[in-house]
Amino acid sequence: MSSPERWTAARPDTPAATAATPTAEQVIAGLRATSEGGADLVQLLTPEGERVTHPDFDIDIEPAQLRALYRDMVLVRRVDRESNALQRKGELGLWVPLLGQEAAQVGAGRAMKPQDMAFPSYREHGVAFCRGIDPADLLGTFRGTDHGSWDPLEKKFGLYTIVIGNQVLNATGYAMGQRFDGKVGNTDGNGNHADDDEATIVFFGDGATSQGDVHEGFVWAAVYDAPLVFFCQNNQWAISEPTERQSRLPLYQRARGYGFPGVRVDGNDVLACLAVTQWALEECRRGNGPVLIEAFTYRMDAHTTTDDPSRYRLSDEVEEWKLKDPIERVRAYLARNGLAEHSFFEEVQAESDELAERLREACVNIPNPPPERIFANVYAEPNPVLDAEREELMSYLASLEDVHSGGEH
Amino acid sequence: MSSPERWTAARPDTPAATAATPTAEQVIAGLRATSEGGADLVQLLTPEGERVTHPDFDIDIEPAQLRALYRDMVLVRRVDRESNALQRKGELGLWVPLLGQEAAQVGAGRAMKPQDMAFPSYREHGVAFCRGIDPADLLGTFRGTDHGSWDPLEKKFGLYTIVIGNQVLNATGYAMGQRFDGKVGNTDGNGNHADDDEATIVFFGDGATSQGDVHEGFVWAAVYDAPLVFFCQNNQWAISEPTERQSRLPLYQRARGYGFPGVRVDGNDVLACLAVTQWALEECRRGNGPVLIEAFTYRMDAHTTTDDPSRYRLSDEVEEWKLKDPIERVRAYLARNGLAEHSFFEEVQAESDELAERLREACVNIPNPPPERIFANVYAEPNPVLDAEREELMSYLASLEDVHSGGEH
Amino acid sequence: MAAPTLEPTAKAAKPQTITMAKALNAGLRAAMEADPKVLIMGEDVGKLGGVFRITDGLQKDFGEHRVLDTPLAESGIIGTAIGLAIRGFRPVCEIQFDGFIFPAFDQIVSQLAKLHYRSQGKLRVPIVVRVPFGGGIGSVEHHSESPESYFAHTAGLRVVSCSNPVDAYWMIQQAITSDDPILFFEPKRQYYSSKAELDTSATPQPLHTSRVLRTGTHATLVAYGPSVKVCLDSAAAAAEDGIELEVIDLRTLSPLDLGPVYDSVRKTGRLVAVSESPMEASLNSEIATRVSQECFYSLQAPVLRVNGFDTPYPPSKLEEDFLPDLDRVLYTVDRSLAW
Amino acid sequence: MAAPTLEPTAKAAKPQTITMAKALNAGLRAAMEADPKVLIMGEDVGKLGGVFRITDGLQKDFGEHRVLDTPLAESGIIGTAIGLAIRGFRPVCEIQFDGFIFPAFDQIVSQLAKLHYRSQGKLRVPIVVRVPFGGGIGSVEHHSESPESYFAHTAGLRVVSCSNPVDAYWMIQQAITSDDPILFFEPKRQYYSSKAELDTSATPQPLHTSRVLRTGTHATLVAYGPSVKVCLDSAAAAAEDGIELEVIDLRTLSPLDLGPVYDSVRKTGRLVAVSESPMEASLNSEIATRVSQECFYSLQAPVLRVNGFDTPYPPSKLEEDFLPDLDRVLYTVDRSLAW
Ligand SMILES: Cc1ncc(C[n+]2csc(CCOP(=O)(O)OP(=O)(O)O)c2C)c(N)n1
Ligand SMILES: Cc1ncc(C[n+]2csc(CCOP(=O)(O)OP(=O)(O)O)c2C)c(N)n1
Ligand SMILES: [Mg+2]
Ligand SMILES: [Mg+2]
Repeated sequence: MSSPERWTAARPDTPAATAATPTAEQVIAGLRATSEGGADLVQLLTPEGERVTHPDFDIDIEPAQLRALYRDMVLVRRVDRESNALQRKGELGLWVPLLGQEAAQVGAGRAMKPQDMAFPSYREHGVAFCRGIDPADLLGTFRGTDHGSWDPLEKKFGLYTIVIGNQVLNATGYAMGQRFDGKVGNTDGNGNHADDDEATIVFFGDGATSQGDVHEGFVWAAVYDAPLVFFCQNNQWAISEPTERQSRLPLYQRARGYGFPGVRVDGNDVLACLAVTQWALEECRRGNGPVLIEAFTYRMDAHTTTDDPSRYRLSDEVEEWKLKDPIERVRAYLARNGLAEHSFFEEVQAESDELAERLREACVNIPNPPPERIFANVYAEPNPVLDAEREELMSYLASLEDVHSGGEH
Repeated sequence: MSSPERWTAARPDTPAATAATPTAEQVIAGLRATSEGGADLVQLLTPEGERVTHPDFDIDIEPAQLRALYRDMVLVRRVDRESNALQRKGELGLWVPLLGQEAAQVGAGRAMKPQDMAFPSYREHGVAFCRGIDPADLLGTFRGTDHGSWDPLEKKFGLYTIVIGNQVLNATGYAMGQRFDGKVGNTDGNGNHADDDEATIVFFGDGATSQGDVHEGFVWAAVYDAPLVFFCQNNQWAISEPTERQSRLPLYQRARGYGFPGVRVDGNDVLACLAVTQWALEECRRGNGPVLIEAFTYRMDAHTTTDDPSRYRLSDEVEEWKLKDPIERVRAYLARNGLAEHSFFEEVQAESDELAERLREACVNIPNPPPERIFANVYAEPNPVLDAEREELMSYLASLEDVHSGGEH
Repeated sequence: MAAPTLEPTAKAAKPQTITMAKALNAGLRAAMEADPKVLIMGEDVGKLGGVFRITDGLQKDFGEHRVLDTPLAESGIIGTAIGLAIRGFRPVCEIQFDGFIFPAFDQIVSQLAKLHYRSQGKLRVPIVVRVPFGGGIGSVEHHSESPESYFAHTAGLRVVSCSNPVDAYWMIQQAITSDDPILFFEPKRQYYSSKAELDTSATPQPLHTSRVLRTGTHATLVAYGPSVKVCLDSAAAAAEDGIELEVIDLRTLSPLDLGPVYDSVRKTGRLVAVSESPMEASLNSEIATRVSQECFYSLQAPVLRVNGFDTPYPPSKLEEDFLPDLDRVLYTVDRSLAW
Repeated sequence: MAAPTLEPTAKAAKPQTITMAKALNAGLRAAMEADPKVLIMGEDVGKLGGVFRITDGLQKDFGEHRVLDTPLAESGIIGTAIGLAIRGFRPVCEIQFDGFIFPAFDQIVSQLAKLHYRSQGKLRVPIVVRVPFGGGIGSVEHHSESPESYFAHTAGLRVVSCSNPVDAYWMIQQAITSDDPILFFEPKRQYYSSKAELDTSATPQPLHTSRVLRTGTHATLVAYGPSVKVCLDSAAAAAEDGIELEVIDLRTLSPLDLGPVYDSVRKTGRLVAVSESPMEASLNSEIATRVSQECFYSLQAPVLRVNGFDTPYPPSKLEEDFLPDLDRVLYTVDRSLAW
């Protein structure tokens, strides 16, 4: 006996992960699987720019707010494209493009309250933007001048984390701390929800869901009722590996096994991402966390500037997703419904040009760190052994000229 | 919005894991939670020894087979009690009791075909017995003379694994290998299922479910359709921590998030354990793996001989479970239905006395390993550096007398 | 035990005799009373008080939100402790046994050790990871290991080990107040056998300093944790044969405080380094290398090492031959003297 | 590059010039053709051919069941490889970058290194773990580390590192045929810069042996992996100043083959050990310790070490000062000569 009702069976639209060289049907099925979110997908703005309603996650939004979201996405995309270009010019050693994921990141970023904390992976330039981090401050890591330059506590935005999954446990601990600090589930004098309650949101990818640390984060957050939103950007690819290398099921269903909500949202629909993340963060602030959100989106560019996607994915797939562009649908909706003047779009365009210009400027002017920096902040307290190593390097550097002249030899 | 239908909500009978000092209601709820398996519990023989049917997992069983299962459980329990006594007498450094888990282990062990592979944790003495391992061969590890003495490939029973969770990934790889070797989903000439197809079963506890390795095993097994049965013995405790420290949900529901079956079986009902595990292994051999089984049972004794359960659990709980004894219900059923003579029970008793005697004998006669053993089999191939260390120890040991006399000083 | 002769407690008011286990428990309690941000996390550290009872009674007195019985996963323990530290807490994590720290290795090496550096000092992760370590307890596999060298090799971590109740009491408190992550190695087989008089009014010596426990002229023994007692016993035995051995307790494994060792070797000309850990690329290798450099002209014999062998920890019936003991130490001292 | 002068290829028939990347790819291909039980596992090793293209084309030619694109989790990669090895396969696992091996540390230390010992030889786990390691590629954090000492400190593992295409081609095949688990460290920054003539008909030297690459009389340089080229360049530069440096490529890090180093130091009286890894409790500590013992009376100066510093790997703009280079090696040689 083995009936699908009894437990969650693999979706018909997810091809068997062990499929050898795929058949034509499977290729098409695969295309559909990565381009359609399925029945449970939460969407409020269609790719064609039509506003649709949703029974659970609808949202009232002012035209001004929608224009602001549009502006955010345009600026974020410009930052991404400009940084990509800077890498091509040799000004950056590496860049990690977010192209295509603007809606997921701006929707999530704008759903946060100032007191909420975010823990990013390494692709969350859009969330960083929403947290008020100057895009120029993102570049040091990719230029090789620092490992992260902003103050994570001041900006409430953690440093980029490269080891897949690590930040999920760190975010879980931070969220546990919010609860231990009594910042969850409070009410004010009139019995209304206190508006200084806090939540945490952690970002990771579809590939990351396979890591033990992500599972342990799910376990801890559930057991400690942590006010934590697990925000998984399923951009369909982990470098060259499609999502079915990681799971039989749609990733939002992973939450079922832990006993907390899992929601799949159209990650290219900034409205839906905003609505679902606002709801999830509020659930957490009220003490009903954790919550898993799978933002169903697509990595339109290479994994990083060193990657060559043509080796592992079909251009048809990329073409499919171009039709679902997160910015275009908002532009269409704003324009069609007369919610934005032509001048508005021009202003945003001009603003993004300025931003790009500033970014180029800032990038080439990032000072190279001095050699002493190698030893700075390894420890918070004195370490004589390390001090000796620093002195050794310093005296060596001072002596370099002589060595070069080779006089001694 | 937040409706339980949308996702699996915490069961009402599992108290909030973050509950501080529990209320009386919670204590009672807790008692119920750990003594009742809930609606989905698969049971074929009630604690009172009544045979009940089950729509999915019923099984035809000969009286002789049932008597054999009874015998297995009695002998396994005797091995456990005798070994526990040997530790008390100082003949073993440690013992890990299985008392109370006989049905889960004998049911699972007897469901295996000769060609199936098992990967144990450290408490699976009952499974070892079913795999034909001489109970005396289990003792070396606990006496400190070896780290495991049987041949895992010959017995198709891995060595005990102490690092929680590790063996789950190793078992997953082995099961992947069975598939790669073409030992899964075959049919004979007449289109019947080939009877030399293979499966693997891996044993772990409730606490182990929190480990990243167990999650990664779930991910790999699902993605590679591995013929693997995840057999979780939920004995309600991870040393001093109750299961709600590990999960909000009943553990068998964890499988829902991965897209393979999860079944909760009465772990004190040897018939149900046999039926469910036979089904699960067959599913795997046919290529429908993996499957998760949660055997709902209870650790009647201490975690190990060094543990003191009185520090963390109520004796009422233990009393509750005494009423569900896995052996008693079979004895009652056999006797009441005239399926076994009084002489049968006496024979089994006598046999267990002999076994105990043999075990005592064997234990005290296990030879101490020679010092060279420290260096034996660290590597399969020569290692001169290690050879030098061995020589050093040997010449030192040879010189010991002189050193003692201290003449040189 | 050397403790009674230790400076700090010499001027003891009404000193009490306590075990290392009790000293650690008292030190943890004092730290939790001193700072409400101090948390204790780990497996079975609550109701049970830990399998060694080091945290006995703390959950009862400080509550479930200060003493956390965590789910069973070490990466989760360290990973969430890091988040709690970023939030402003000072978690003290217990790893149940030395052999079970490895699931947490990635969080320790990739995050715990690097966050302060990565953030240019903006993030502090003042976490203490308590590890009962070492052998000689007749236990099963993974319960008797000495993994300290892995962490001494890891930049960004501090590593210390106590060898007696008095140090245990003070060092755990000093470690908890440190703003750097610290691996704290406790010689588990001495939890209850090691007793000493503790004067809680004494002034402890700084955490990251080693200490001469016994002075001698013929050769120097350097050790830490469980091997310190072995060295003291060896020195006592050697003295009966007229051999005066100087014994130094390292106490701090990273950063190393080798000044006293250099001074001693310049005097004795001979050094034997003792540790239970495997030998290859270990702390004893580092000590030997540095002493060979610093005391190049003073050494009358090469630095000799007495270590556990480069094998997995053997079945416990063999640990007597595996572990450095008085005989093997004196045998090696003889080799050094005969060089 | 030293390779063209290496013995094995001297008598080359029609040798072809290839990069280290291509040599590894050819070696893997040869091993897979020789034994159907050889599997390749890892992240992106299939269609993509690995981020460094070391497994390029292998999945296409050998199929998805011989070259596995695994889920994204290193513990899973090593843990399942162990099960496959127990089943009779010979998995070759790729860890994408040095800094990502730590999630697998527990499976490597607790299972991979111990199964043969635990089973008294009944279980063999012939697994090769390929690790592109070392810095100098201008990358972001965790992509330039040198974790080899952790594994040299772990009993039950073998550790090797290649420094040129010819060794790469032979050593990967020798490692795959070994019945012990082997950590195989590849100097990633030389994947494409290091070229040499490869004669596949030559007879390779045994895997666990070091090799003298250049003879000299004034001092000895010992290194492995990426630092070998640094040492050869240093020796060439020193020669112009009339300083003859002997250069030894360790090749095997566990077990160490220090015989040639002892012989060399007995001749030169001076040794400088070069490695990118942190210094504390590292392989260089072990080398210095053993040479200080074995060559106690021959050393005219203490063994000096040139290592990466005991800090996390710095932002890449600083790696030039962090990594041992020709200048720092020669500066240290001068210190040794001036001792
Ligand atoms: C532990 C670890 N293993 C491997 C890598 C190399 N790596 C970097 S990104 C990546 C794929 C991540 O995919 P996903 O989680 O989907 O995130 P995405 O890059 O698509 O945003 C891999 C394998 C890493 N950074 N960390
Ligand atoms: C990685 C690891 N951490 C901690 C331990 C110590 N330990 C041994 S058994 C145990 C509890 C295991 O509970 P469970 O998984 O439910 O299995 P059970 O002992 O109840 O059969 C713990 C924490 C261990 N062996 N391995
Ligand atoms: Mg992805
Ligand atoms: Mg249990």
